[in-house]
Amino acid sequence: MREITLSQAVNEALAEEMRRDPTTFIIGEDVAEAGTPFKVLSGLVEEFGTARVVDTPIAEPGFMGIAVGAAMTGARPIVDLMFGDFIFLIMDQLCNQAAKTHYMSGGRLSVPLVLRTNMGATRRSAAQHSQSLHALVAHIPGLKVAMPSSAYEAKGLMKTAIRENNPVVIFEDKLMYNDKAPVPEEEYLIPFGVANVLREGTDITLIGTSSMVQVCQKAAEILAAENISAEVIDPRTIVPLDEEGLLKSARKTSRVIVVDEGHQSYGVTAEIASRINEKAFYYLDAPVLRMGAMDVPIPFSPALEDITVPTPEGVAANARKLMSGEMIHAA
Amino acid sequence: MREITLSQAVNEALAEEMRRDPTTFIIGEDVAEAGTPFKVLSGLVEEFGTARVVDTPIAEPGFMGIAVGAAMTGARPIVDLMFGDFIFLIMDQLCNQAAKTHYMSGGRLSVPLVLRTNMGATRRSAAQHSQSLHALVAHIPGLKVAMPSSAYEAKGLMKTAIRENNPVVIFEDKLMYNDKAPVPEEEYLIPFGVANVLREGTDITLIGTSSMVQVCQKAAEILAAENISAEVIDPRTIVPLDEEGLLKSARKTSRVIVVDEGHQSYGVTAEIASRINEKAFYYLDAPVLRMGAMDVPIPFSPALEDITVPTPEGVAANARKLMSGEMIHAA
Amino acid sequence: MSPAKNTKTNSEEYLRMYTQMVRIRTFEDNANQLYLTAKMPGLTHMYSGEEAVAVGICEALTDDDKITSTHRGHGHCVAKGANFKQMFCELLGKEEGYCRGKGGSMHIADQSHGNLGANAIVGGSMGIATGAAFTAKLLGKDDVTVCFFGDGATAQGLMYEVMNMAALWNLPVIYACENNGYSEYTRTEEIAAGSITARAEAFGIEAHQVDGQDVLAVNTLAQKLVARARNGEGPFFIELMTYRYHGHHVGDINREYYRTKDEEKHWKEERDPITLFSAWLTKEGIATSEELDAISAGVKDDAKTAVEYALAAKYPDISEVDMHVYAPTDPASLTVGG
Amino acid sequence: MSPAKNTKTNSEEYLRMYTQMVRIRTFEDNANQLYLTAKMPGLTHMYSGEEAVAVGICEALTDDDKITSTHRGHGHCVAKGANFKQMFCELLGKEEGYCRGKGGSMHIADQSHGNLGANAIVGGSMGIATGAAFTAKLLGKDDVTVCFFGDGATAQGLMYEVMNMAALWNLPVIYACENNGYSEYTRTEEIAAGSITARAEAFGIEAHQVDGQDVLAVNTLAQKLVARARNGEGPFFIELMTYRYHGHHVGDINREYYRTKDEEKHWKEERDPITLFSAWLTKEGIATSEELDAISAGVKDDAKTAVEYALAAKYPDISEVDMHVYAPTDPASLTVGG
Ligand SMILES: Cc1ncc(C[n+]2csc(CCOP(=O)(O)OP(=O)(O)O)c2C)c(N)n1
Ligand SMILES: Cc1ncc(C[n+]2csc(CCOP(=O)(O)OP(=O)(O)O)c2C)c(N)n1
Ligand SMILES: [Mg+2]
Ligand SMILES: [Mg+2]
Repeated sequence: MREITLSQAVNEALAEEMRRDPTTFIIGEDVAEAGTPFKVLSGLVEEFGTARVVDTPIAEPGFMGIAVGAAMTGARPIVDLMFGDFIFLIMDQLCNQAAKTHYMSGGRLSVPLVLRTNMGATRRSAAQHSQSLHALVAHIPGLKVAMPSSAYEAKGLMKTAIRENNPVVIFEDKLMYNDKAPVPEEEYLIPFGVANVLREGTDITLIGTSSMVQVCQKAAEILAAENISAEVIDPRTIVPLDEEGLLKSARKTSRVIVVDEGHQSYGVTAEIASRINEKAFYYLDAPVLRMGAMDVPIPFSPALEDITVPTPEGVAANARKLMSGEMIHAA
Repeated sequence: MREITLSQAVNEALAEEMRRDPTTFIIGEDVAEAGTPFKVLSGLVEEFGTARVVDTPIAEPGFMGIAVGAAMTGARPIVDLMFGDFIFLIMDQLCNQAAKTHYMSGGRLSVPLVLRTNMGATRRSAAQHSQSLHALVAHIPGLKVAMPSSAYEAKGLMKTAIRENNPVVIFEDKLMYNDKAPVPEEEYLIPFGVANVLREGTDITLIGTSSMVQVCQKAAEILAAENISAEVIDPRTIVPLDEEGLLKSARKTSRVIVVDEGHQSYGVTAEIASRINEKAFYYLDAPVLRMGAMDVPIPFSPALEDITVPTPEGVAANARKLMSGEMIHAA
Repeated sequence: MSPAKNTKTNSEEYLRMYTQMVRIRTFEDNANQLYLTAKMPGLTHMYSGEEAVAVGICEALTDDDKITSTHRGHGHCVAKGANFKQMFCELLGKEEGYCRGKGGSMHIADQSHGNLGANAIVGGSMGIATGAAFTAKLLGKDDVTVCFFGDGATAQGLMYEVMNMAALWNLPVIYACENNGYSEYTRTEEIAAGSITARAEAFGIEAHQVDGQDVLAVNTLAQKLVARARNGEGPFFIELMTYRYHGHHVGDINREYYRTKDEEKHWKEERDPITLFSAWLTKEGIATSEELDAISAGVKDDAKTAVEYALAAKYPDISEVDMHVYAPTDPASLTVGG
Repeated sequence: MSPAKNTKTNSEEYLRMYTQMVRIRTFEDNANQLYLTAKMPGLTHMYSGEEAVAVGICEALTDDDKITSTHRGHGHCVAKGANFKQMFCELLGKEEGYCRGKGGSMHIADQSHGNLGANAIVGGSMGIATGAAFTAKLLGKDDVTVCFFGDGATAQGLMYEVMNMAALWNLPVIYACENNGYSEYTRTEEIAAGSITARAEAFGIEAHQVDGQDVLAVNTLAQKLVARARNGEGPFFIELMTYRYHGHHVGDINREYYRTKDEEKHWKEERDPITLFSAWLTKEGIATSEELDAISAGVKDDAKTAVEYALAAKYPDISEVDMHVYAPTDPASLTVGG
């Protein structure tokens, strides 16, 4: 199968869906001629014109609000938020307006909208351009949240997101834009709420989101060399969350590590870990371990930044601890 | 001891600290003559004048930003955010600026600032005036988060918050403003990060935040009548979290329910539950149960709103389940 | 008052405007009564005194045209064509309400008439209104959107962000600032520096100030600007000078600390939009005062019936609590080639 | 160019301005070189071409006066008095940097000279600057704050929110809009409707437009406005017309799709602030071109030494990673009577 980058995969998904549905449009900063600083959108304005690939002033709350209104009145906006860190600027429009409109109107209005943004540290971009803020939006009922872990996932999830009748937030890992993966030429969509088992295993389950899926995969390889059989699962969407899929694996292996690049405290790992603890408690041989980013603003200095996020070695080390029963003494 | 309302307790804390420190000031909408819609600040402008009790236009991001700048340059702002739901409007100033400034400047700048706001449903205020959004700020390193559960707590925590050299967010439950509690005339402060055991027990631990502490207390009474001995704990601050205090109780009772009024998914109960699961796993006889608000926007209709939040009866029912071993079959 | 059109041929329109204003006032009187008798859950914000604004503007709109409304939204809702029954049901949290009781006063919406909803975030609907106008332009439809908001909302930065884009893209949106002199308990002078209309003009947006108590003046201006916006000449900005008779919300009773009884009296007695318009209607011979009284009486009856209906109507079933969190998506559309 | 003061008695000031402009240009050339040779982590935004703005304004300020800066912040930092060593250390993420390597180019701050920091959120420091001015008023200090931001940042609603409050409360803040014709890859005309200065004026704020390549014009205006702001006559707004020579950031090399080489050439050759000023200095007899060359050479040496120092300096110890998340609070102050 051909291999394309995550960036190309997103671009293809957008182009296909924009061809399919003339009510879709892209809105954001430097999305047209510049194709965004990450060049993900290159070529789209040439095909769809500036009426549907709309450059905005630097006014995130404003264009997010415009997208909400457009979605309520028959259009399908795809909002491009240049950095995930800017989500703080649009929280009101996203969480007080978009997320609640369908419910508050008793089902009479809806907001079919995609917010494309990114996440991920270790790019030396410092504290305001490196955050992974998906836990915040996952906490707000009315929003769906997708976290593609490869080019293949990015394309399939994006296409589903655009066809969804609800506000969907997609977090792309900005360090993965140039990562290639096999992506079929034929159309495909990836349904929301169905976890993907990337690697089967029997001793321990590694649940990873976004780029942490690769981290888990690498950890599984390290562990395999030590005769520890790790199962690797990608929830794909954290809202809806495929609870059953995760529980099934947890019940099978009886040991679980959850890895995510958001800050650990009050983050995504807590939700997944506590659901597993709650619903697979009597199957577990050890507590579910969580590995998120450190609870510190992301530092600029390379010497510091690299140690703030989970690594394959770190995951493997924790897996060994769980296998050896070391946690018993710790707990 | 005299009894005063939570509202009076906050008012006293502010007055005492504003007398103590001339660099403190209050800023927000209708805080001066009107004393806020909840009348919590009545009388302060008369004592401290409009230079220190500052009415603003309806511009939450703006006055939050001004507070950050004031805090960085030698003042101690106390920001009044009329409804906790508006926190979505100020997330950038709070989370990208206030929370990170000390770290980003390598410790050279600091932001001693208090953000007073509220939370709590069942006031028939509908989806945009009823949210309990403390989980969001708890996820952001650099912020401290206090959740007073009574007039006594509100006064003591507020005084500590104002003296803290960091941005602190205090969530008052707007339904508790008129609730009275014994509050000493003498000065006192409540340290951050020290949980409060309100009731000792041996069978089960009920951890509650804010008004959920009363819910847990009532549940404990119901359970006591059934010879179930419940311990009730209030973490007081969720950042910093008194992990040791909570673990101690969990290890003693071996059964835990965590109750919080934020949405359950990706909320505060997940963090507390998973820390206990992780660190007291081998002491637990049953999975830690979580009870948050339902994962729905808060509905206006009284018929619906009341069932969205945890109740004493609901907590007691879950406690019975945990005691009877019913969870074993569920899990 | 100066009429927009020939008084004779337009008497039907004038009487409709009159009726709509009376309907708003009557709706509010009943809502206030429901609050005072503790029959209504929560709080609500009364529109009484500002009727000429909503009616003057909405009478210039078609059902395809959109509006966005505010926390003080009953007036806009009535003016845009909503019926009393569904409105009172909504205010009381009943299943037959416009939002099945889930929204209440602060979120009442009426999609069938293009009312995209009240909003409990001051300024929160400015993006939505601008976005509705964006849709019209994108899809080549000719509807116009009016964004209602208060003087207080002009302090929200969102307004300047969306005005900038509306101006750059010539969107068919009209920003209608209801300047009632107060935001909550604060006078407008204390919270608005400079000039409100100049702020719009600085973005290249044509701005007008109009007497918001004169329904004909409002309607005449609105007719013109709506036609021009439909024609691609938008956006526009209107500042409508008006007054709210009640407190900020129904519970704001003792308000002398922020405004005098004399001031309130002056507006009610000298500047009431309904009294002014009824005087004009009788003077111009469009209706007799008996005819106008009959209109009022009919509206009162309507309201009474609707209130009784709503009080007796049922609450949504508790199973509705987690319905409508997410809109359904047709599964077929989520498949290849779908 | 027209001087602010008598040329003879002020020659020291002029030469200081000249030196500061050269320091900025030299700093940027070195930073760019570090990037191109892959010695600098991350990205950075060059200030070259805009030197007269930062220097003209900061030379009108004292060390007690505050500034807030932007993502394009090296110029402001140098102009406000920072030294090369700590700056380069910061850009390279070293412990001796102004922020111990934790902030980097986009967060560089220098509290000792009143630089409250660069900001990676466009418009993000507008509240901070206004708040610094608020502190001055609250505590009765007479310092003035200058808020630097780009033309692109004028699209952020926050600006209008804080300008409104600054105007209502007469705060000693000066909003300095560096209009370099572009925000990222987009021309200002495409993202700014109407007039930028009129937007400030609509809030009752006195606004000026000035040639940002003429350091004397900038400085003369800044001197006047700073004095008046100190005197309680603020706030003020200045739009400074300028140009950035490099791409949006150091990696933005192929930029002909959004601006022509001719345009860049025109600004560099005809409108360079350093060239213009050096011509004036020699014409007025304040310095010979040899003297100016000597200044440049000295600055270059400084920069070279600083770069070498920074390259050799050590990174923060990894134990620093969770230091400075929270500022310490003296435990004594958290006790009764404390
Ligand atoms: C973002 C936000 N801030 C504050 C409030 C509280 N609040 C509700 S109405 C109001 C005053 C609004 O004034 P104005 O816009 O003039 O409308 P009016 O009430 O006069 O019609 C305020 C401050 C709110 N609902 N939303
Ligand atoms: C809130 C926010 N939106 C977008 C960006 C990405 N961004 C960085 S600089 C920039 C352009 C800023 O333009 P301008 O304010 O004119 O400053 P200049 O770069 O021209 O100095 C943009 C869009 C950002 N950093 N912050
Ligand atoms: Mg008003
Ligand atoms: Mg610019």
